[in-house]
Amino acid sequence: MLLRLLNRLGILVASLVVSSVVVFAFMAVLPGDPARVALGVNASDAAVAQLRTDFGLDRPLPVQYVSWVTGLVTFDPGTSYVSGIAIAPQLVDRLQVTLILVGVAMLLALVVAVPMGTVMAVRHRKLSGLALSAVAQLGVAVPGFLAGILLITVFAVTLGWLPANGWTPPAQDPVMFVKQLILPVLSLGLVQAAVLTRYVRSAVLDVLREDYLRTARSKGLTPGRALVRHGLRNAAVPVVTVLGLQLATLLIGAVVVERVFVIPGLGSLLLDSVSQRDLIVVQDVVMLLVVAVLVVNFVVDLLYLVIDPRLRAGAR
Amino acid sequence: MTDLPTTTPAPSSGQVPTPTPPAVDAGGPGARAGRRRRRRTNGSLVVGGVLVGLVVALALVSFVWTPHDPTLVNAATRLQGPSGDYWFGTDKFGRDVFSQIMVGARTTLFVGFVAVGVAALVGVPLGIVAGMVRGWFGELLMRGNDLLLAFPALLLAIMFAAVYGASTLVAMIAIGIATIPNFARLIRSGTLQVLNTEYVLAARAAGRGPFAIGLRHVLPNVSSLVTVQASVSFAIAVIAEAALSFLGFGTPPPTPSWGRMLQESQELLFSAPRLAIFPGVAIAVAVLGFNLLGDGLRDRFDPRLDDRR
Amino acid sequence: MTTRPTPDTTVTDTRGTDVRETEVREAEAGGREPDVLVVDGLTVGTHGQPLVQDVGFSVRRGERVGLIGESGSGKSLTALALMGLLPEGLTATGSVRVAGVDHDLVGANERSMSRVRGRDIAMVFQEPMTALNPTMRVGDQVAEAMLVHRTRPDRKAAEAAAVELLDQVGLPDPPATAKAYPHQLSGGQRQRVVLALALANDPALLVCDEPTTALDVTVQAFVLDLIVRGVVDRRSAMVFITHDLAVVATVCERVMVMYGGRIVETGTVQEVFTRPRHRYTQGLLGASDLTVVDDRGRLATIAGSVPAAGTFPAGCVFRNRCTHATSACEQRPPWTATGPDSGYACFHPAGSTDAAGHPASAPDGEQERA
Amino acid sequence: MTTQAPPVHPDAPALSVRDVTRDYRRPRPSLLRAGEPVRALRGVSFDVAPGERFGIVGESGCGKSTLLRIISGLDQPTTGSVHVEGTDLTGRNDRQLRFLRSRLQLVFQDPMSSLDPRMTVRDIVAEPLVAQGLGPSRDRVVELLEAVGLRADAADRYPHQFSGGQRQRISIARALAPRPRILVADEPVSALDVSVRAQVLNLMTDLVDELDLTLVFVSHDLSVVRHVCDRVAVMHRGEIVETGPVDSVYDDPQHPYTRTLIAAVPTLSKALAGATAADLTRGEAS
Amino acid sequence: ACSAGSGGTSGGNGGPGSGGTGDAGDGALSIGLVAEPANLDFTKTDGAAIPQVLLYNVYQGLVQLDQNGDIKPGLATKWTVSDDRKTYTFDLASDAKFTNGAPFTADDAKFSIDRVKSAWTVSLKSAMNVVASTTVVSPTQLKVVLSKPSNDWLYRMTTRVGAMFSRTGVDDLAAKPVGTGPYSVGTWTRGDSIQLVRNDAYWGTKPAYKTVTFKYFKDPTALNNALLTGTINVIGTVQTPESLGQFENNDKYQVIEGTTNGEVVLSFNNGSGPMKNEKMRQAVRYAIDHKALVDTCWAGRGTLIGSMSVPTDPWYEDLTGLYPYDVAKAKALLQESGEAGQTLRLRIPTLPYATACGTVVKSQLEQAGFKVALDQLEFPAAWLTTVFKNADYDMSIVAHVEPRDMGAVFGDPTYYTRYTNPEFSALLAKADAGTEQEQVTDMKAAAKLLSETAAADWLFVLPNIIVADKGVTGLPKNAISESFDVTGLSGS
Ligand SMILES: Nc1ncnc2c1ncn2[C@@H]1O[C@H](COP(=O)(O)OP(=O)(O)OP(=O)(O)O)[C@@H](O)[C@H]1O
Ligand SMILES: Nc1ncnc2c1ncn2[C@@H]1O[C@H](COP(=O)(O)OP(=O)(O)OP(=O)(O)O)[C@@H](O)[C@H]1O
Ligand SMILES: [Mg+2]
Ligand SMILES: [Mg+2]
Ligand code: NI
Repeated sequence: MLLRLLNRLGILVASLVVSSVVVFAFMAVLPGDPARVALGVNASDAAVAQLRTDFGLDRPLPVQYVSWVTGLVTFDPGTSYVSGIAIAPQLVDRLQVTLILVGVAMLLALVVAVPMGTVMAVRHRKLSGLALSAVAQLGVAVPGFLAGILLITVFAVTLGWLPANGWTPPAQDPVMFVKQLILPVLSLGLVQAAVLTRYVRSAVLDVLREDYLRTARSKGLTPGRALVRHGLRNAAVPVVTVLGLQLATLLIGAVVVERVFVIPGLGSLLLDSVSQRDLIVVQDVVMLLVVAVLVVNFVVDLLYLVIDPRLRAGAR
Repeated sequence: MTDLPTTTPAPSSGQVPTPTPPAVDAGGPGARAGRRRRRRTNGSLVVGGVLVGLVVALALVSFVWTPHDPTLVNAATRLQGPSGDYWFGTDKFGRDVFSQIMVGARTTLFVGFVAVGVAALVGVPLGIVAGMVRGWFGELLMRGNDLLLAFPALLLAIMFAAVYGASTLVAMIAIGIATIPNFARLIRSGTLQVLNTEYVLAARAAGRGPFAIGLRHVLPNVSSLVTVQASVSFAIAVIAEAALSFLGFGTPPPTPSWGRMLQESQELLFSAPRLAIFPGVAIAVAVLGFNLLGDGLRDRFDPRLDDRR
Repeated sequence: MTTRPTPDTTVTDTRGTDVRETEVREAEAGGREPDVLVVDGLTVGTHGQPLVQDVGFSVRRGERVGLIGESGSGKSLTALALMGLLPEGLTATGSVRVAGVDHDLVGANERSMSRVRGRDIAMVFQEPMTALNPTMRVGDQVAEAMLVHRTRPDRKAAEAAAVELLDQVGLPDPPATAKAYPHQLSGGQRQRVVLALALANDPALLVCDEPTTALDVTVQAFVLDLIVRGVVDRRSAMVFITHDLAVVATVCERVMVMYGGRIVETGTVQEVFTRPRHRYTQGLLGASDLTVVDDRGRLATIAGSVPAAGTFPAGCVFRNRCTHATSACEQRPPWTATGPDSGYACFHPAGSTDAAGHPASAPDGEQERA
Repeated sequence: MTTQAPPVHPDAPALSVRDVTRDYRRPRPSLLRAGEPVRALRGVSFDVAPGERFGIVGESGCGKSTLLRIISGLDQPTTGSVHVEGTDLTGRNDRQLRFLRSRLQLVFQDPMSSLDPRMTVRDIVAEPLVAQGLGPSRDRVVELLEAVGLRADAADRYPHQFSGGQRQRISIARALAPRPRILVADEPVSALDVSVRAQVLNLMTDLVDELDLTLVFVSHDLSVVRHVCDRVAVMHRGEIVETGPVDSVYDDPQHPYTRTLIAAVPTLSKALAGATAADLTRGEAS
Repeated sequence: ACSAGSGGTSGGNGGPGSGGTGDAGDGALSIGLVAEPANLDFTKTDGAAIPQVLLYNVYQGLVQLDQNGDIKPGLATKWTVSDDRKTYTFDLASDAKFTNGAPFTADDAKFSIDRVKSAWTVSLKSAMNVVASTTVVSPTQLKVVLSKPSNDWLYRMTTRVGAMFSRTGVDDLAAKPVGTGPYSVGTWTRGDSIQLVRNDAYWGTKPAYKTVTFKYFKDPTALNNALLTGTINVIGTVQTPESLGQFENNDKYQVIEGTTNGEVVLSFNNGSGPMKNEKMRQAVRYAIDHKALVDTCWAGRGTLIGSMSVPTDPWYEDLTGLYPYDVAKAKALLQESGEAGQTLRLRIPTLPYATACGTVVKSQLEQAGFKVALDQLEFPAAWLTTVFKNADYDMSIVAHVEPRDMGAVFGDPTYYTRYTNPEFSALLAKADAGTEQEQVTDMKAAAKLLSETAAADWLFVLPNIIVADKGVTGLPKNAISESFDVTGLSGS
C-alpha cells in the first residue's frame, strides 16, 4: 500500500517535471512580445529591448527555464511583466475564488446528480425515469454560459432577487458573498450535475446488472437497500473518475461563467494574462492548473484504493 | 407427417449429424455460450438521429439555398421581427437570422468534424498501439497521454488562439487535441480487451502479424467504442465552440456561427430576445442530438443490454 | 410430493390455495414429510412469448430434487421465478407457495418478498466470481443475511455466527477469512461463502442454480459435499439445478428434466437415469455417456440444437429433434403419471412396447424397479 | 520473401517438449520493485509421436494453456525447448514461425470468444489461408465448412448467428484450413453442453482419423480425454505428475493427485451405484 | 474657442475641481468601467485605464482640461507664456499637499517634469522632448523653457504626462500612487475593483462622495446588468449602444450622451499593397455608407466626421461631404485603380466596435465589388505585432482615442498607417509653432489634405454614453480628457 503510494507519487513528480517543460516551451513560442504590450503602441525598439533585459527575456531559454522552476519550487513564481506586481498573492487570491466557486458547484452537482442518476437508473424503463433522463439530457445540451445568462435575466434583472454579478470575499460580507455565489454556482453546478447524472446513471445501471446485487436481494434486502448497501460504493469508481476530470476541467472551464458573472477567478486571470502577453503569469497559471489536475488525479487514484479493495496492492 | 431433423451428410468424414439452420436466424442461443444480439430500435437513437439529421439537412441545404444572403448587412431591415420574408427576423445588422442559423449549422458540423476528426485520427491509433505494444514504449505513450489530460480543452483552445489567431479551425484543432486522451484511453482499454480474446490468439496462430491483427481484428472490434465516443465528443465540441465564440476566441465574423450569434444577441436580450433564443435552441438541439445519438449507439452496442442473463 | 401434470387443474386448484392445510393433511396421512414448496402452473415469459410454461411440482422437507436440461431450457428462469428475482421485462404467472409464508410468491410485492428471501427460501448462484460484493468483507456479507431478518440479536452476534458458518462450510481460519475481501479468495472458497450466506437463516428451501459449474472437479466435489451436508443437517428442502447428469445423480434423490420451458419427465434418479421414458431424457443420457460408443467409435448424440426461446415447435417441444416424432406429436402430449412422484409427457416413450406411437398407459418398468 | 521452411524430419517425434519452464511476471507493484514471478510451468517434458492422440489433463490454473501456447509458438518458454517435427521453436519470432502455422493449428475453448464477431464465417475460415499467402479460394472454404458439417451458405453469416456447437465447428474448420498435420485443442468442449459436446467430439475424432492428424488435446475432464486420446499426461501445479496410456492411468492411477482427480469426477454410473458427494472428495477411485 | 493660457493670466483661486459644491458627505458611489488597469503606474505602463482612474482624481497636473476642451488651471494657479512662445512660468498653489503628507512645491513640479525624460518608459514621454530646461524660481514658481515653440506641449501637460509626483512618493507607483488630488487609492481588488477614498486633507473643495469605486466588467452585458440590479450607480461608458433602450425607457436612469476623442478609423496601409494606390483608397471611401454603418453597428449613436479631428477640437470642420456615399463612383475608381482583382486583408482587433464595424465594412465593400478577407487578431498582443508593428495588413479598424492625435497617426511615416506626405508634415509643424489662431488654420488645412488624399476612412466618433441612477449629478458629458473625473459628482 505504502509502496503503491510512493510509486504514484513518483509518477506525479515525473509528470510535473515534464509538464513544466511543456508549458515553458509553449510559452516560448507564443508570438507577441510582453515588453511591447507593456510599453504600449508608440514605444521605441530600444525601450522595448531594455524592458526585455529587465524581464530577463534576453537570457537563453534554458537559463530562463531553470530560474522559473527554481522560483516555483521556492514558492516564488515571479513578478508580472505587465503590472510589475508579485504573482504569488494574486494566484492565491484567484485560486481561492475559483476553488470556492468550483468546489461549491461540484458539491451541488454531486448532491443533485447522485440521487437523480440513481433514480434514473432504477426506473430506466419507467416513465418517471425517462422524464428525468430527458431533463438531464436538456441540461447537458445547455452551455453553462447560456444558463448563466438566463439565470441572470430571470432572477437578477427581472425579479431582482439576487445580484446579477460580482464577487465579495466571504470575510468581507458573508451575506453578500452567499447572494452573489448562488447564481454562478447554479449555472455551473446544474450543467455539471446534468453531465454527472448521466455517468451516475450508467454506473448504477451497470451495478444493477451485477450478480452480487441479486445475491443481496436473495438475502432478503429490498432492492433499494441492496442498491444503497452494495451498489453505490461499487458505482462510485467510475463516478469518482468523472468527478476528478470535471473538477480539473472546471478550474479553467469556469472562465466562461466567471466572465458572465464578473468573478475574479483563475480563468479570468489566465485570459487577461494571455491577451496582455503577461507570459510569466500565463506560465504560472497554467502550471498551477496542471499541478491541480495532476493532484486531483492522484487523489482520485487514492480514492480508488479506498473504494475498491481489489486495487490495494499487497492485499492478495 | 414427421419432422425428423435433417442431417446433412458430412462429405468426407462420414456421417456427422448437423442441424439444419433455421431459415431466418441460424442457430440462435443453443449452447451454453450462446449469445444473441437483438437489435432493438431504441428511442435515443431515433430521436438523436432525427435531431442530428435536422442539423445536417440545414447545413446541406444552405450550400444551395438560403432565404437571404446571411452576411448581407442592410441598415434598412435591421431588427425586424419574424415575418413571411424573414422567418426568424433580422439582427442588428439587418441580416436574416434564419439564413444565419442555416449557414451556422455548417460551422457547427465543421467544428464537430474537425475536433472529433483530430481526436479520433490521433487517439484511436494511439490507443491501439499503446494497447498492443507492451513494455516501456506503450507505458510512455499512456503517460504522455495522461499528461495531455492535464491540459483542459478550453485552456488549449485559448493558448492556440493566442498563438495562431482566433479561428474556428484553430479552436477546434485545440479542442480535438484535448480530446485525444479520451479516445486513446477508451480505445486502449478496448484494445486490451480484444487482445485478451481467443480470436486474437487464433489469428496469431493463423499466422497474422501484429499489424494485420490491429487492422483486421482490433480496429473493427473497437469501432463501436469509437462511434459512441465520437458522437459524445461532437456534442462537447459544439458547446466548446459556442463558449469560445462567446469569449471571442472562436469563429471570426462575419462567418455565421451559433455561438457568435448568441454572443452578439446579448446586448439585445431585452429588446429582441429571439436573437438569443434561436441560436440557443439550435445549439441545444445539436448537442442534444449528438448526445442522444451517442447514448443510443452505446445501448445498441452494449452486449450486456441484449445479452440474456 | 407430486409432480403435477398441467392439465390436471382441479388438483392444482385445491393444492395451490392452501399449502399449510396440505402439509398438515399429508403429515397426518402417513408419516410423510410435509411439502415445503408447491409450484403450480408456473409460466414465465416476456410480453407475448412464454419462456417457461406450466411448470408444476412440489418438494418435501429434507428432499433434494434436481432440475436438469440443456442450456436455455428454462431452468434458471424457473429458479429465479421461485425467488421472485426474475430479470426486468419478464413476468411470472401461476402460483408458488412456500411453507411458512401465507401468501403466494408469484405476484407478491418486493417488500413481502424480501421478508421471504434469505429466510424461508435462499439461493446459491452459479458464478462465485461475481456473486459477492467485491468491496465488502465476506464476513459482513454473511452477517448481513442474518441482520436483515434479525435472526441474530445484534451485529456482534451476527458476526460471530458468520464466522461459525464459514467454519461449517470448511473455510480455513474462519475469523481471518471473515475479514477477507472476495478477491482474496479462490473460486471454490467464494462459492463456499455464498453457500454460507444462503444457509445463514436455516432456510426451509435452498435453490442452487448450477453452483459448481464454474469450479474444478476437485473443488466441485468438495462444494457438492458441503451443500448436501448443509441441507441434510438443516433438513432443508433443495432444488438443485445443473446440466450435468452425473452431478445431479450424485446429489439428488429425485430429478426433473426440462426441455423447451416445460418439465418433460420426472422421477427418482434411479428411474430416470436407468429407464428414461421421454425421448429427450434418453438422448441426453446417451450423449453424456462417454464410455458408450458405436462400432465406429462415435458417441450418441441428439441431432440439432435447442431452438431459440420462442421458436420451439407447438405440440411436443422436442419433436423437431426427435427421431420418433410422428404427426401425433403436433398435439401436446399429456402428462403420463407413472407413480405418485413420477411421470413424463411423450407420445412415444422409450421402454414402451408400442413403438408406433401410442402412449403406454401403465409402464411396467415401474414395478420392476419398485 | 518468406523464411525458408525448415525441413521435416520424418523420424522425429511430431512434438517434443524438453524441460520447459515458464515464469510469468506479475505486474510491478511499484517502480522500485519487480513483480514476483508466477511459475506456470516447472520443467515439463514429453514427446508425441506422429499420429498419436495425446491428452493433457489437470485442474484450472495448472498451466495447460500456457503449455499449449508454447507448443504452438505463441509464447516462448523461460527455459527448455520445444521441437515440432524436429524443428526447434525456441528463440524464433512470429515471422520465423510462419512455417509452423501450416503444420500445427489450434482449436480453443470458448466458441464465442475464439471467433471474431465482426468477421463473416468465410473470412474467419479463410484467415489462415490469407495470412499464409495460400490464396483464399471460395471452394476451399466451402469444402472445409462441409467437412465440419456446415452448409455452404453459412459462409456469409456472422458467428453470433450460430449455436455454440456450430461455432466450435467453424473453429475447427479454420484450424483445418492450412492442412495442418498437428491439431492442438485447448479444452474445445468444456464450454459446451453434453449433447453438443458429443457432436463436437465425434467430429473431432472423425477428422483426426480421416486426416491422420496428430492430436494434442487438453481438458480438465479426464473422461473426455479418455474418450479421445491414446495417451495422457496429468498436470499438477505446472508439472507433469503422471503419463501413460489413458486406460491404465484412468483405471490404475499411480500418483495420489491423479487419484483425487479421477475420484472427483462425478459419473452417472458411480452415482447410480450409490456414490455420494462425500465419496467424490475422498480421492479414491471406485 | 481656446482661451486658457493664451493671455497668460487665467485666474483661478480656490482650486481646480469645477463642480464639487456639496458638503463632504459619507456617500459611496460605484462606477462600472470596462478595462481594468494592470497596475497604477502610468509612467511605465501604457493604456487609457490608469489615467482614467487616477488623473484629476488622485494625481493633478499644473493645468487641466475642462469639459469644452479648454485648458484650465490645476496645481498652477496661473501661468504666463513668453513672446517667443518658448518660456512658460507657472505660479503654483501654495497649500497643496501630497497624500503622503509632503507639501507640493516647485521642486516637486520640476522633479515630475524632469522625471518624464529620465524615468518614464512609455512612448508618451516624447511629449517632454521639447522641454529644454525647468527651473525652480521660488517654492511656488516654476519656469519651463522649451527648445522650440509648441502649442502641443501645454496641451500635453493636461494629460498624464503632466501629472505631479511627490519627490518622496515614487517608490511604489504601481500599487501606491501618491498625488495631490481629492482622492487617494483605497483598496484594489484585482480583477474586480479599485476603490478611491476621499482625501480629507485635500487643499481644494472636497468632493461629495466619501468613496468612489471603479468596478470592472469585461463583459458589457454584465456591466448593464450590474446597473440594473443596483450593484453600480454609473456605467462609465456604454459599450453596447443597442442596449440603451432598456435605460432610456426607465425613469430610474438617466442617459447622458456626449462625445469623445475616439475616432473610429478604417485605416489603410498607405505604404504598400493595394491600398498604396490612392484611387483604391478613394474608391473605398466612396463605397462606405457611413450613415448606414453607424446605424447598424453603433445604433446610430456617433458623430460622422470626414477627417482626423473631433468636434471638440478647436480646428474641427465637418468634412463628410468630401466623400459622399457613391457606389458607382467607387466601382469606377476601383476599375481605374487596376487593383480590382486584389483581395483586401481587413485585419481587425478583437474589440466590440471593430468586430461590428468590420462586419458592416466588409459587406458594404463587397457590394461595391471589392474582395475583402476579414481577419480577427487578438487584441492587444497579436494586433499590435501584426498590424501595428509590422504593418502586415491592407485595412484595419481601430479607434484612436488619444486626444489631438492627427499628427501622431499620420505625421510619422513609420507609423502603421505608413502615410508619407511632406506637405502634411509641414502643416503640422507650422501649426505647433504658431499662435493659437495659426494653429487652428493650419490644422484645418492639414485635416482637409488628409481627407482628400484618403489617408484613411473615418467611420465615426465614438459617443460618450453614460448611464447613471437618476440622482447622480455632475457627470461629465464629454470624455475628452484622459480622466474619468469624479471630483464633481454628487448625488441626491
Ligand atoms: N431476460 C430475458 N429476456 C428474454 N429472454 C430470456 C431472458 N432470460 C432468459 N431468456 C431466455 O429464456 C430461455 C431460458 O433461459 P434460462 O436462463 O432459464 O435457461 P437455463 O436452462 O438456465 O440455461 P443455462 O443452463 O444456460 O443456465 C432461454 O432461451 C433464454 O434465451
Ligand atoms: N499472462 C499471465 N500473466 C501472469 N500470470 C499468468 C498469465 N497467464 C497465466 N498465468 C498464470 O499461470 C498459471 C497457469 O495458467 P494457465 O492458463 O496455463 O492454466 P490452465 O491450466 O490453462 O488453466 P485453465 O484451466 O483455467 O485454463 C495460472 O496460475 C495463471 O494465473
Ligand atoms: Mg441457467
Ligand atoms: Mg486454460
Ligand atoms: Ni414425440
